[in-house]
Amino acid sequence: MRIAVITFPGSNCDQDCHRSVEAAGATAVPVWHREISLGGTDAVIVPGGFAHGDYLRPGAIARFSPIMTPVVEFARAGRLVVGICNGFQILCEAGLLPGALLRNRSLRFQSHDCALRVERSDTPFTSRYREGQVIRMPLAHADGNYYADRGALEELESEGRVLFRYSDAEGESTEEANPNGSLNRIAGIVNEGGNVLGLMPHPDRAIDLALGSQDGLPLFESLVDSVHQRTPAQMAAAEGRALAGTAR
Amino acid sequence: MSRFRVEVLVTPRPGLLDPEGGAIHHALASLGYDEVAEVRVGKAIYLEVAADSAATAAARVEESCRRLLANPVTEDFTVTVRGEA
Amino acid sequence: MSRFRVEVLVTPRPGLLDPEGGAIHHALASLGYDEVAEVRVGKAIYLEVAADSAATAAARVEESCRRLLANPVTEDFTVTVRGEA
Amino acid sequence: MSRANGAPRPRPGDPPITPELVEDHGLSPSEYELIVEIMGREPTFTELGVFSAMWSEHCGYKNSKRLLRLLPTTAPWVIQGPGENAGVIDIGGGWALAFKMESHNHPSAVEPYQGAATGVGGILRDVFTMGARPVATLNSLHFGDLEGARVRYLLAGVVRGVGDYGNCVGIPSMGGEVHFDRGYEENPIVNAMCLGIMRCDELIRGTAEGVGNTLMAVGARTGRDGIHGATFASEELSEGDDEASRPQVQVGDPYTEKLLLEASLELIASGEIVGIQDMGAAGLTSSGAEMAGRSGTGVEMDVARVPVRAEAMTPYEILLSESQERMLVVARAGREEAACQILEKWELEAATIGQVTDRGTFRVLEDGVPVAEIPALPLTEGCPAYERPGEESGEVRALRAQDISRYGELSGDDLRVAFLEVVGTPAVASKQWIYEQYDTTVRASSIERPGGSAGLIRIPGTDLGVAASTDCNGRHCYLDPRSGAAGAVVEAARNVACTGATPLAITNCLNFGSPLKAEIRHQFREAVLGIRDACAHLETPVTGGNVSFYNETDGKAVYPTPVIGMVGTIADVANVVGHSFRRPGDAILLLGHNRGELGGSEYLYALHGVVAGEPPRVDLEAERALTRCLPAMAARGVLGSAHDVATGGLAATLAECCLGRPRTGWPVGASLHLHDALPPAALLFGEDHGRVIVSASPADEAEVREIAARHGVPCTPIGTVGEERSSLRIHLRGESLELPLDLLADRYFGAIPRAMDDEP
Ligand SMILES: Nc1ncnc2c1ncn2[C@@H]1O[C@H](COP(=O)(O)OP(=O)(O)O)[C@@H](O)[C@H]1O
Ligand SMILES: [Mg+2]
Repeated sequence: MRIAVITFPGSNCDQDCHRSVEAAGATAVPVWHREISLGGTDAVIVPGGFAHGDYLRPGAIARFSPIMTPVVEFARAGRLVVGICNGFQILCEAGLLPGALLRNRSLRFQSHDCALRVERSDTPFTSRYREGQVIRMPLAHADGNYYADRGALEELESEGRVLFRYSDAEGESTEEANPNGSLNRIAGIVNEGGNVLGLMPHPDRAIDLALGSQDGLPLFESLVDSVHQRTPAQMAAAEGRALAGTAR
Repeated sequence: MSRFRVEVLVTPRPGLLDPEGGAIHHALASLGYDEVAEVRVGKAIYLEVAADSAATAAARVEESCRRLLANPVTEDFTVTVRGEA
Repeated sequence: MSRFRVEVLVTPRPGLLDPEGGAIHHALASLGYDEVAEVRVGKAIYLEVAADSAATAAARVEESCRRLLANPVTEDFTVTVRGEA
Repeated sequence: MSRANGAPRPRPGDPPITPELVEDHGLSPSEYELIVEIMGREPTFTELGVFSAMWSEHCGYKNSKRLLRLLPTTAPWVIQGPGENAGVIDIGGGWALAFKMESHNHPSAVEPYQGAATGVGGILRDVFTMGARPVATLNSLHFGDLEGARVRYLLAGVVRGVGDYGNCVGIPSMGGEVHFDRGYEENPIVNAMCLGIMRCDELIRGTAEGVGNTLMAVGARTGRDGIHGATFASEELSEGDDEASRPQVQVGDPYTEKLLLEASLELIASGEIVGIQDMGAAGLTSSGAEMAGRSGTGVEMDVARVPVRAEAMTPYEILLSESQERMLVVARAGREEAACQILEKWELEAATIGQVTDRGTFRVLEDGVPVAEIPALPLTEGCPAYERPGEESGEVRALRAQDISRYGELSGDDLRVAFLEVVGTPAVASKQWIYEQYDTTVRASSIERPGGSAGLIRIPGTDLGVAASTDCNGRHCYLDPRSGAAGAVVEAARNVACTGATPLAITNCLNFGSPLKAEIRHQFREAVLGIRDACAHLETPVTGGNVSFYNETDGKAVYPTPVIGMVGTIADVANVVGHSFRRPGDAILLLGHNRGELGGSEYLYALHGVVAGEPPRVDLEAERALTRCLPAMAARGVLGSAHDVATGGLAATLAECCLGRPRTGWPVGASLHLHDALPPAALLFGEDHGRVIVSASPADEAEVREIAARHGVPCTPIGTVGEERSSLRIHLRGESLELPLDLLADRYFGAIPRAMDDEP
């Protein structure tokens, strides 16, 4: 199985994602942002970093890179796409995920471990976790403060599309555990079709106990499992929901 | 063809929390500027644009705002032609 | 006492590198806006200020620009009263 | 390009060369005479500018190079010693480590954000132009007292600048240090260090070899920034300087840096180029002249071909501009196209500006007309070296001789209050507020992040770990520069050894006042000798460094601050030792022994406002044994934790051992019995060298003691690790303190956020 890892000028977690994919048993395929095809890969990761220096707004310039045309098509076809940190910001700017990531409430870049509660385990990205499981991984961003208007937020919640929420070590999702001011303490969400994931913390930096945590590895393993198991019917269903979502 | 100076102001949409504005407000107050009642912070982008007319320059820049310069989810913008360069 | 809307525009001083402006310029060009010849990026700060007169409001805000809102080493600023709130 | 072969003549508009102009260029009359002798004629204005940059303190090391020659620079593992962009050592497994430290003190004083940011940019370029991929940074910061609004402004700006730049390029911060003392009130010290790795055979040097090869200017365009920055960095700041310094602020663009980094490494791997060098201080001048000087060739460049950002720039300005994120590349003749393709992929601008010649000169044309031609070797190496005698200041001698013994006696509640205050001084308190603004986990290789003894990263795909620490206690150096500088070396080595790594080599940044003063020359000489002795004993040679003089405002110099950046390795990161206590019931042992040396301590400064006394002595034999003993213990897997004793003394170390890192579990208590016959405050707050607090399970304690004995390191059981969320209890002769962990945590973690969080 081959998973594309996109590199924009300014991406700096592409190698970390590459290693994470390989640790989960798949082959990582580096794809430069000026490519116009995903080369028949089975899933896509948009890694973290500072694509185009994050100038203007994080993700604002990157979403116009040539590779984003096939990525958007791929996502609309119900195939699996993951955006981590800057990747999440890019997917929001590209309209594949709702909302936006604003400046952290602290106004500072924040780099530290955080605890997350896994809200659902019945998704292509979280099947290797338990629902309610508390996981730890680093976060490192200046703009991770998730915002969506009230309607979009209600939709996310009622449709169970929040997959990861900031919490304390016991799994209580309290405001004290909210590192950046995100609405509803949202750390990661999926699109209408459930096939596009965006999250701010870095599972790609938590794949090995020597680094302090391997809680990120199941995310990549879930992805690999899902690509193996995904049936055409599931993809079509996701595609239908993704298109319905865009129409709104 | 002339060259126009165009000013784009991009501001956080009303109702959106503006932590930077809040921080500046707080700092102003602690420096004694307590007559300041509200602060909001946006971006100012200055462009020099070649066009036949000020109206064309403005129209093109407005289009670029919708596509790139502002994020419709969180930001409003205004475009003003400030004269010829 | 009235309440004035004051607009502060803070811009990078001429001659200083403005990498953000450069990146936006580049992005606009690759989106087909090649009539854009120059881009510089600054900050827009909107204040509501209580004062007897527009002139006092402007004077106070100018002072606060020198002390806090603009970095004299790298930035210039302009202050404009945009009317009463 | 050499269509005009004649000698350079003055350009229209050049000012005449007068003694005043020569002086404005920071050159003495005798230096000017030497220039005329080298040239065999009067220099043109452009040539004068080139000399002034290359013979500035910053590039020419005129007041330091003789002394620097005394430093030990060799060892079997040293691949590249001083003289290149960065030092390089062999770390085994075919891997080489490049590392270097640099100062950006003056720019940071003028504009903290951009000053610090561009400092990081420069040091990254020094490392990747050697062919090494930057894998971590450290920073050493010294500021005035945190109570001052300007200091808080400087700290906030510097930290944001260091963070924004390194975060964007994607290089994790692995550590650093921050000190606060009125000795740095006007002049902050901002030093940045970078570590990079490469395969041993990938080393490339900054040389211009092969006559006919092509010179290319790569990266950002050249603007009028920082013209005469190199001379500026070598001149004292004085009141009212802000205005004049404005155009000298350079703005960093970390995004372009990231592109340069990737493109440079790809270029080097491609074999299409023979040399590459950062256009750092003195820009095109120093990069061109140094590349020619190192390879014994010559270079010729036409400034009209250099891509510029501003209009009507003169050759003088183009040669001396310090615009950031630019590199000079020497491409193989005929391979320029291939090199350009790589640069285009990374969206970088590149221009062919000249070629390597056999004229032995640094030759500059403007649109084909010669404007400068200077013999390359004398330009780079011929700067006169001075070694004028120094003399210790009587004031310092008196401070050192002061009797401070009365401060050692404290008892009861006073002792407890002092304990909490020491743990909560900004110099001792957690630097979490700072290092959490730095990305510490990008590259997914951080084994020990900031907040412990030293940082440690893993080389991807291997078990090999690299540790590093930056250290300098300027207050100790002020009171006694020789033992203070040696102390910086041994402290850095101890920090590295605490992780289980073996210290291997150092880089340094020597931050001092004006060398025109005898007392500063004394400090500098003593500090260099201190480093020499310590490095020789520890077998950690010096592979490079940086000298920053003129850190003065209105005649008041900073403390002598020779910052040491120590690197070391550990064969298997599975054996890395953390700094904090882990398991209740573990034995706590002291390696080394307590001497109660309060001179120059944080306790005296923070609680009594006193900077006096004899700073802690350095016993180099004992330090050598200690730094060998710790890796041996780590390799046996018998240590639960290891943390060295430095600023704030035992009090700080014990608090840190209990509190651990923020956000990672609960702190654990400890119960200690100290039997030393020393005054209580001297025992708890003395900053005596040569000490490390370790913990070990009861089963491993015997082996720890045995390994210590084998290395001749004193090892004393002093207590036991307690329960989570309990307290730190210390019994000393006749006194007993109980410090609840939540109170300690509030002091230790809360001090800097409380001071800073009201800042805009
Ligand atoms: N400016 C900084 N940047 C990154 N890490 C820092 C900085 N200052 C301090 N730290 C980290 O905080 C910890 C404590 O620093 P310090 O008090 O200087 O320790 P020590 O005295 O043991 O050298 C170290 O792990 C260090 O790396
Ligand atoms: Mg230290």
